[in-house]
Amino acid sequence: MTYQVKLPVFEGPMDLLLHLIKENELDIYNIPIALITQQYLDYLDMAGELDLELTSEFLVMACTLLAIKARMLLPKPVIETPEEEEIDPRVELVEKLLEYKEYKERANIFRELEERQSQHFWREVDDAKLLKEFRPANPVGSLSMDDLMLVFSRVLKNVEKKLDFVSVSREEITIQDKIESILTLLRETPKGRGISFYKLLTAPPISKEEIIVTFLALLELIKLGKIYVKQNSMFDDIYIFMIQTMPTERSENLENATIS
Amino acid sequence: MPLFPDEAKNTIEALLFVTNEPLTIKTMAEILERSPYDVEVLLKEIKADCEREARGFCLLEVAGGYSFVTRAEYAPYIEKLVKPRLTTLTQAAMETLAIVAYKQPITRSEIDDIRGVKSDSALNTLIERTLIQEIGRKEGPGRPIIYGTTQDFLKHFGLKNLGELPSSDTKVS
Amino acid sequence: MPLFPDEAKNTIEALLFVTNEPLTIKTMAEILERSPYDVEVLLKEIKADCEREARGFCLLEVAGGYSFVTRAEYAPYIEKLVKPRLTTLTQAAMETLAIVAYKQPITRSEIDDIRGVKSDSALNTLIERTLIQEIGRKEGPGRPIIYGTTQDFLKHFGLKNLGELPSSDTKVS
Repeated sequence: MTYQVKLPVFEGPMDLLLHLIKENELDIYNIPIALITQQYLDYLDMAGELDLELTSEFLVMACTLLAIKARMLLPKPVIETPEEEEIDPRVELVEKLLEYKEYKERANIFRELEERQSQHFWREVDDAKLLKEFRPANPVGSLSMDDLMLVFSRVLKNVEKKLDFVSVSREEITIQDKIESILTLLRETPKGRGISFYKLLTAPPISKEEIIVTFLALLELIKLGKIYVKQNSMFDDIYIFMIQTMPTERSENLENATIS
Repeated sequence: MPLFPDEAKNTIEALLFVTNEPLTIKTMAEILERSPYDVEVLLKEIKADCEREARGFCLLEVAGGYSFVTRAEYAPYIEKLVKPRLTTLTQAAMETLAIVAYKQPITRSEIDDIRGVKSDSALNTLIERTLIQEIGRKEGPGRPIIYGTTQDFLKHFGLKNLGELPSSDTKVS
Repeated sequence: MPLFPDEAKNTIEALLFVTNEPLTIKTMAEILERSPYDVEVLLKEIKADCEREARGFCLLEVAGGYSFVTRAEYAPYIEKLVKPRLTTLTQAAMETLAIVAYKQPITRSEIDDIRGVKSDSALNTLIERTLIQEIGRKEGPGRPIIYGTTQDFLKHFGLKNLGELPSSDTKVS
């Protein structure tokens, strides 16, 4: 029997971030981005190990955090005029977190109001009884046969929609799948040639979620030491190369390299 | 822990207020955890209160139980309030009527399945409006009641017979 | 011919008895053929009567009107009689509802943006529970649907009107 690890479930990336800020007793206006990013990624890892389904928004936020972290690590540009203050890369995120926090708190007040109101019961009104007493001259009002047919078509459409909803499940691409497909692509690429980062991310039909998953798969492959990337100059396309681990392949690769 | 008499009386009032169905002494005694005799005494008090204060409603002993009903003298005012509601069909009633019209003969649970919600109250108002009626029972387990439309239904929609129902894929101009 | 004050008061009681939608002062004034001011005075008296006599139900000012509802202290007994109330809203639905309530009119993507996640299923739940509704379309590219809260929303949370929305430091008594 496997033992169960209790991992809190969050409504979304903002909910998770607010939880981490609260747990670490951090100042929301001065978030230590490196620490938060690390803890955030740790949570995603744990969730992944537990097979918790995380929406793609969690991955988008991971990228945002990494981007902010990178911008904070960059050397500060020389400020040309003293009035021109540098904008803290965290500002946008903090503002969004504060706004979300406000609504989360209001949701809690609504929950209390709901609880209080649920103690009061409305009287059940039975129109069938009132109809016995006050019989209208025309029991169908202004309803025509055509209205009735439209209502019926709509009801039938709703039934079909519900059925569709049940049978169609969304296809999720996992990072693991993407890793496999990148490795396959690399294996099919002639030795010594890399694949274009730009092409990998723009090959149609690719969704926002898939771009993010691709990006994270690449990061993972670099971490695992399976690939390396090369860029000739700034803003140039980036090329991805497989790191050959089999000794024979390595020598082959070297040979190719010397020939070319 | 049993309630004090005044609280018990108010609880009975609350129970009678909230439901439209007559409540039996037995039901009320069980909910209040008091004897049926106690409940009967309290009901007499509630009845006396309503008479003395001439409220807008009174306690009526009807078949099998007690029920709050509005006083007859206020019926003209109540009619003014509920008339607009009674002359128009609710969304639920419209949907139910449409389903019965096109799918008859049909059982209550088949209607519920199509609508995805319970249709009891919509069915009852349609029967009360004499637009649908019970037309028999289905063979099989439970022998559920089957419903169909009435002559009044045809009359109010200006149809000679059910064959004149427009087909649901006919374009309406 | 206008009614005597006591009769008018009882008539209002009777009207409040036959509907479960909050009644506006305007509607009651029209039915009774009295001034809105008179109706307001009588409603205050009814409210005082209910409080003083500690009846089973009380007068609640909610969703732009008035309604009789059972008193909170009798809820445990009423729950034994009527079917359990609807399940409470999920955290996602409650957050979405809070955003719609304060930011209405608002589009789906504006809600997604604040929550940082897709809110489709939360929105659908809220529409099914008739707590929010489509109130139109926004001008501009794509003309997205805009959402707002309903009367049922005010009823569900016991609010008189949208001006009464709690601020984030409100304490619920």
